[in-house]
Amino acid sequence: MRELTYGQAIKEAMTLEMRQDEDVFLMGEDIGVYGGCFGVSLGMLEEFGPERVLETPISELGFVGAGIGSALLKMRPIVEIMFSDFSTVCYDQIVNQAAKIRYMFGGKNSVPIVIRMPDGAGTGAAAQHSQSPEAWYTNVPGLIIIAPSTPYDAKGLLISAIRNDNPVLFFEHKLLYGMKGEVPEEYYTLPIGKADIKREGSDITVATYGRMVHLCLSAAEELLEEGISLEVVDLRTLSPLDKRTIIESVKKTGRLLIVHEAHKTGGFGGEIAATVTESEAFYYLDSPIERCCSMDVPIPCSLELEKNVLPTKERIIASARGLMK
Amino acid sequence: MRELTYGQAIKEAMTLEMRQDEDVFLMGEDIGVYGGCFGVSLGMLEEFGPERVLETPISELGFVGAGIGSALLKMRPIVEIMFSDFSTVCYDQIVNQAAKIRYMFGGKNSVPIVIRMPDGAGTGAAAQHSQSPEAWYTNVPGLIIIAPSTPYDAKGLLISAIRNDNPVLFFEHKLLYGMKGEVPEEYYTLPIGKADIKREGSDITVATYGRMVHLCLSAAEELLEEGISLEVVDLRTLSPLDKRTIIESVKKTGRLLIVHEAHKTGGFGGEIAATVTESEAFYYLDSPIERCCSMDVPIPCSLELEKNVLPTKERIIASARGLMK
Amino acid sequence: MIENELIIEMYKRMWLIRKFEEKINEYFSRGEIHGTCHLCIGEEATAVGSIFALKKSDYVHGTHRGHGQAIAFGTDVNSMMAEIFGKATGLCKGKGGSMHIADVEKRYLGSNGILGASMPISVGAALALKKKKCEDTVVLCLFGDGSSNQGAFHEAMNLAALWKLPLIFVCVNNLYGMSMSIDRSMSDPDLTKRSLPYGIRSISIDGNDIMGVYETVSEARSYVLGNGPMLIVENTYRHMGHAKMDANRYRTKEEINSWKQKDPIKRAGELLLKISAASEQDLVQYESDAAERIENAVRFALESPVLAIEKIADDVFAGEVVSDA
Amino acid sequence: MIENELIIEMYKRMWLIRKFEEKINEYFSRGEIHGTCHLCIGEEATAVGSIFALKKSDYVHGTHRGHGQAIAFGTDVNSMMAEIFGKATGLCKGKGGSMHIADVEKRYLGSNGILGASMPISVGAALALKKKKCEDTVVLCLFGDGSSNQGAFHEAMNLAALWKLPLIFVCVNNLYGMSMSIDRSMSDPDLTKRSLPYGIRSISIDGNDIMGVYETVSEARSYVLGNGPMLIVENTYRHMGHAKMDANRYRTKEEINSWKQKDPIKRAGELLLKISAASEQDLVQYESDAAERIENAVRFALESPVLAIEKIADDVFAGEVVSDA
Ligand SMILES: Cc1ncc(C[n+]2csc(CCOP(=O)(O)OP(=O)(O)O)c2C)c(N)n1
Ligand SMILES: Cc1ncc(C[n+]2csc(CCOP(=O)(O)OP(=O)(O)O)c2C)c(N)n1
Ligand SMILES: [Mg+2]
Ligand SMILES: [Mg+2]
Repeated sequence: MRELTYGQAIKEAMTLEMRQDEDVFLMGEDIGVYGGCFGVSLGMLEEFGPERVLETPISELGFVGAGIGSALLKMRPIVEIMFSDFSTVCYDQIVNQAAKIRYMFGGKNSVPIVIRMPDGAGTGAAAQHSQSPEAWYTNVPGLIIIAPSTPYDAKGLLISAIRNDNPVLFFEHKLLYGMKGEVPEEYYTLPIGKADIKREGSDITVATYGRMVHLCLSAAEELLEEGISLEVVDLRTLSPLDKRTIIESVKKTGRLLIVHEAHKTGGFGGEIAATVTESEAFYYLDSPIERCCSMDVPIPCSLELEKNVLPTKERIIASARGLMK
Repeated sequence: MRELTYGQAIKEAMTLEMRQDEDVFLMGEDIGVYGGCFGVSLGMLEEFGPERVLETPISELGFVGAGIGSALLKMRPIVEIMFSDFSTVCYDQIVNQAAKIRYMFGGKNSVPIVIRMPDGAGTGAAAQHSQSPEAWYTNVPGLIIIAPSTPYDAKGLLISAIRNDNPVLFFEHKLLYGMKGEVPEEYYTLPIGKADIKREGSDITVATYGRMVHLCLSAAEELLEEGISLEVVDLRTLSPLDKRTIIESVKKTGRLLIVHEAHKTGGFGGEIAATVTESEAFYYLDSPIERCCSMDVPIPCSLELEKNVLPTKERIIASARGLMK
Repeated sequence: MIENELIIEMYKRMWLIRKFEEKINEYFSRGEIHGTCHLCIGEEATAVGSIFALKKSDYVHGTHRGHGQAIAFGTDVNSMMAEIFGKATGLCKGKGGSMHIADVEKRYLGSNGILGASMPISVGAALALKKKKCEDTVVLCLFGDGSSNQGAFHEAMNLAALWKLPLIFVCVNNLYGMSMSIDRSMSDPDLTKRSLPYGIRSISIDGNDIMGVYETVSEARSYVLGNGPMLIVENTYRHMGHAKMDANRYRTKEEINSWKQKDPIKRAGELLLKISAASEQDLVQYESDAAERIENAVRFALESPVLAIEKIADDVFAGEVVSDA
Repeated sequence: MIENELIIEMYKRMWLIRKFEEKINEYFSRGEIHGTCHLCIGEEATAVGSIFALKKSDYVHGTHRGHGQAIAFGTDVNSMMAEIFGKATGLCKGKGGSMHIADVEKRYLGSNGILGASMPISVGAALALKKKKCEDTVVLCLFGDGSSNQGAFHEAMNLAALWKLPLIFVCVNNLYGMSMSIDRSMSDPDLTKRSLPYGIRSISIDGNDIMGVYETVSEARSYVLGNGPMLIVENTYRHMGHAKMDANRYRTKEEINSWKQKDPIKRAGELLLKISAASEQDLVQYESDAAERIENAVRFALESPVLAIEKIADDVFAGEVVSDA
């Protein structure tokens, strides 16, 4: 099958949607001739023109709010926030407006907005440009939160996100943009709220998402040589969480390793652990639940320091080995 | 001993600090003649004058940022955000500035700011004025997070917070302001990062904080009649978390019930569960870990609906009973 | 003649608002309504004059002090009253309450509990109108003097002007944001200046003169359709406290009384008499009709049931979120 | 005479910046520096002219494009270079990198990666000066044209004016925010208008005229001490792309070249010759001295060690957080 990068897959999803639905439009900073900070939308201005590839001033609060307002009038905006770290300046619009408008107003309307946000570290961009901020949002009812790990998933999930009538936060890991994978040419959707077992295994369930999926998969490959078999569950959607798949996997393996790039304390890993320990899977656990995450420090700039703050394949392997002791 | 309300205890802490240290000042909306939305600072303008009880326009981003800037120059601002829900509009200043400035700049400075925020539901103020937003912050390294449950704790912890050289988020539950308790007249501090066992017990560890402490205590009282003994651990500080106290308690009781008013999914309860299941206490657990929290819906306005969304003594009792089965 | 009828209609509507607010105040004062509320008594002409000048196809985004705006828009007072009483028959099923009256489907975009947040959302609504080529439709966004100090104001003004949107910004200047008078919250209290950097025309008018308001907004409506946004400052006063529990310590009795002399309803009544559009008796009749209408609304609200508890969790999301695409 | 020496000093400093930036660019282009960086080549006169006009006791808050500002301030180029190379000898121990050069203790409040965030922080710094009665001290806050579209601008302007703070706002207008030209990002590109609503004086000047900048800021310094804030718009141009990976698709070669003709260093050199303050030979010497200084800085950086990994977690908090009060 044809291969696309993760970035191209995202562009294709947006393009297909914008071709078939006049109400879909893209909004954000430098998404036009510049093609977006990571080049994802390069060429879209030429195809769709400046009204549908709507460039904004540096006003995240303003344009995310504008996206929400347009969604209330049944447009389907895709809003790009250049770095997920900047969602702090429009946090109110996401948390108190987009997430709550439907419920608060009695369910008579909806806010079909997709907010795309590059996240993650590894580029040496330091503390304010390297975060994995999903846990800022997972305690907010009303938001759908997606973090795809492959080009295939990115395209299918983004189309589903655009079709969905609810606000969706769509986290794209910067280091994945250049990653290649098979992507069908046609229009397809993937289910929201369904995890995907990226690799089956019998000894340890690894619950993970985003870029970490790939580190876990290579750790799994390596560990197999030592006779340790990982089952890699790619959550794909964090909210709503596919509890069933995690629980069933843990019932099978008896061990749980949680891997995410966000800082450990207060990260989404806690939710995954709690999901398992409040379910019947609790009784199947053979060992403590382990979390392999970023250290609890702002992401440092220097290559060496940054590398040591983030989860690595080696740390994942060590965690898995620890669980088997 | 003399009794004060929780609100008076907070005022006393601020007053004592402002009397002894010229660098401490209070800033926020309507904190002057109005006395603050919940009347906490009533009378302070008269004692300290408008420069030290500095009223601000409706500009949370502006004045929280101003607090941070003044802290960089070694002032010790106490900033009141009228409702913790509004911290969304200045989220960047808290998360990307206050929390990170020290680390990012190599440790050469500090940001001694205290941000006081009334939180919680129960007043019928609906989705945008009733939240318990601590989990928006617990994944952010660099912040100290405190949520006192009694007048005594509030005074001692607030003084410690003001004395501390780091940014502190200080969550005050609105429904506690009127609650009375013994408070010594003198200046005293309480340790940050130390949980307090508000009631000893042998069957179930209840990890909780803020207003929920009181619900748990009365649940404990009632459950004792059925022969169920709860150990109520008041975390007091969420970041840094006093893991040791929780772990030791669970090792003793073998059961863990987590109670918080924030929504269940993505709430801080996950972190508590994970803390236990990755520690040696895991081996002592006799039953699944239970969470009793608010439902995953924006807080509704109507009395009946609101009541049913929040954790209640009855629900806590039911959860505890469930754990003993 | 047509104008006479218009004034009569507006006069009636103002009474409907006044009676609504007085009734609400009664119940609130007795503690019989759960929640908080912001009354607009004294400001009725800003709501009615502004909104009557719109066409049926136009959209309105109201403020936290929004009962009058919703009633001016034509929102059913029964459902509003039921909403404030927290009933299932309320506009938002009791989930929103006083601060979240909305009827998005009918183009009333709602009140907002977060000051400033409505402005970017209104920009988005107006953007959608432009995108959907609704050529004779505008958005009217109301906000208070205090709220104009939020950063959202600046971003929304710039975007609206840049995109030349059909958007009327109405600043309801009642001289105070809670206890903060406008000359203490703004470095220059001339609100009309605030739109000048964006090339947005502005005008300041007597907000208690119903016909003046009506005419200004009518003209503004035509203006913004061709020329992009405009700002209207409507100067008025709130007779009551900011919300429940307001000792009015920040204003003098004299000031309040002097503004009561300028009561917009009284003025409109005098106008009707002067132009012989109504007799003294008519006026009395209009008032008592309104009172009766409100009595009915209260009856309706009191007799209505609370939402069935099993429906609490409805309305968080639209449609099925966990899709099996 | 004194003026001649001043110009010579400023000329030398501009070369130091230029050489610094060129060297950084070299290493970045070869991928030998981890991270991103924003070069200020072409804008040196804004940094040097503005900051030379300050007194040693003054504070500066720089922009994300801040190397030149830091060097103008007198920050040691060795430690800056080491910081950008991610070394332990860097100003921030390699934790901050290019975007977070700061030396708060020495009154350089740092660069900020979040656009707009520096403005409220600067307000706070100026507020602290006022509180501490530092009567001959000001804060200079720099920001870009694009960043002036953030809500923080509005809030900071209002607060600064309201509190009459000794604060100079300097807008470095290089006509673009990334790929967005100022006439596309602002409804009215006249930046001086933006301060008028707050009663803040503003002036627009040639930012490539070093003496003009110096004099304007000198005057502004006296002005703000007595009168509260002022806004200076310094018009200039960046010769290089926005950051690494910028194809400059949004500007023409002609435009870039025409601005290269107005190079501020060349202009200052011509001025020195004209007033006979330096000979051609002197100028060559100054340039090569700067180049040598930077070579040394690179050597220092390259030879410096990376921070010991066990120190990664230092500097998150000041002092002992878990207190045993
Ligand atoms: C972001 C935010 N900050 C503060 C508040 C609390 N608050 C509610 S109404 C109000 C005063 C608003 O003043 P103004 O905009 O003039 O409207 P008015 O109440 O006078 O109608 C305040 C401070 C809020 N709801 N949201
Ligand atoms: C809140 C926020 N939004 C977006 C960005 C990404 N960004 C970094 S620099 C830049 C352009 C800034 O333009 P301007 O303020 O004019 O400064 P210049 O780069 O021209 O010096 C952008 C969009 C950011 N760092 N922070
Ligand atoms: Mg007002
Ligand atoms: Mg610029």
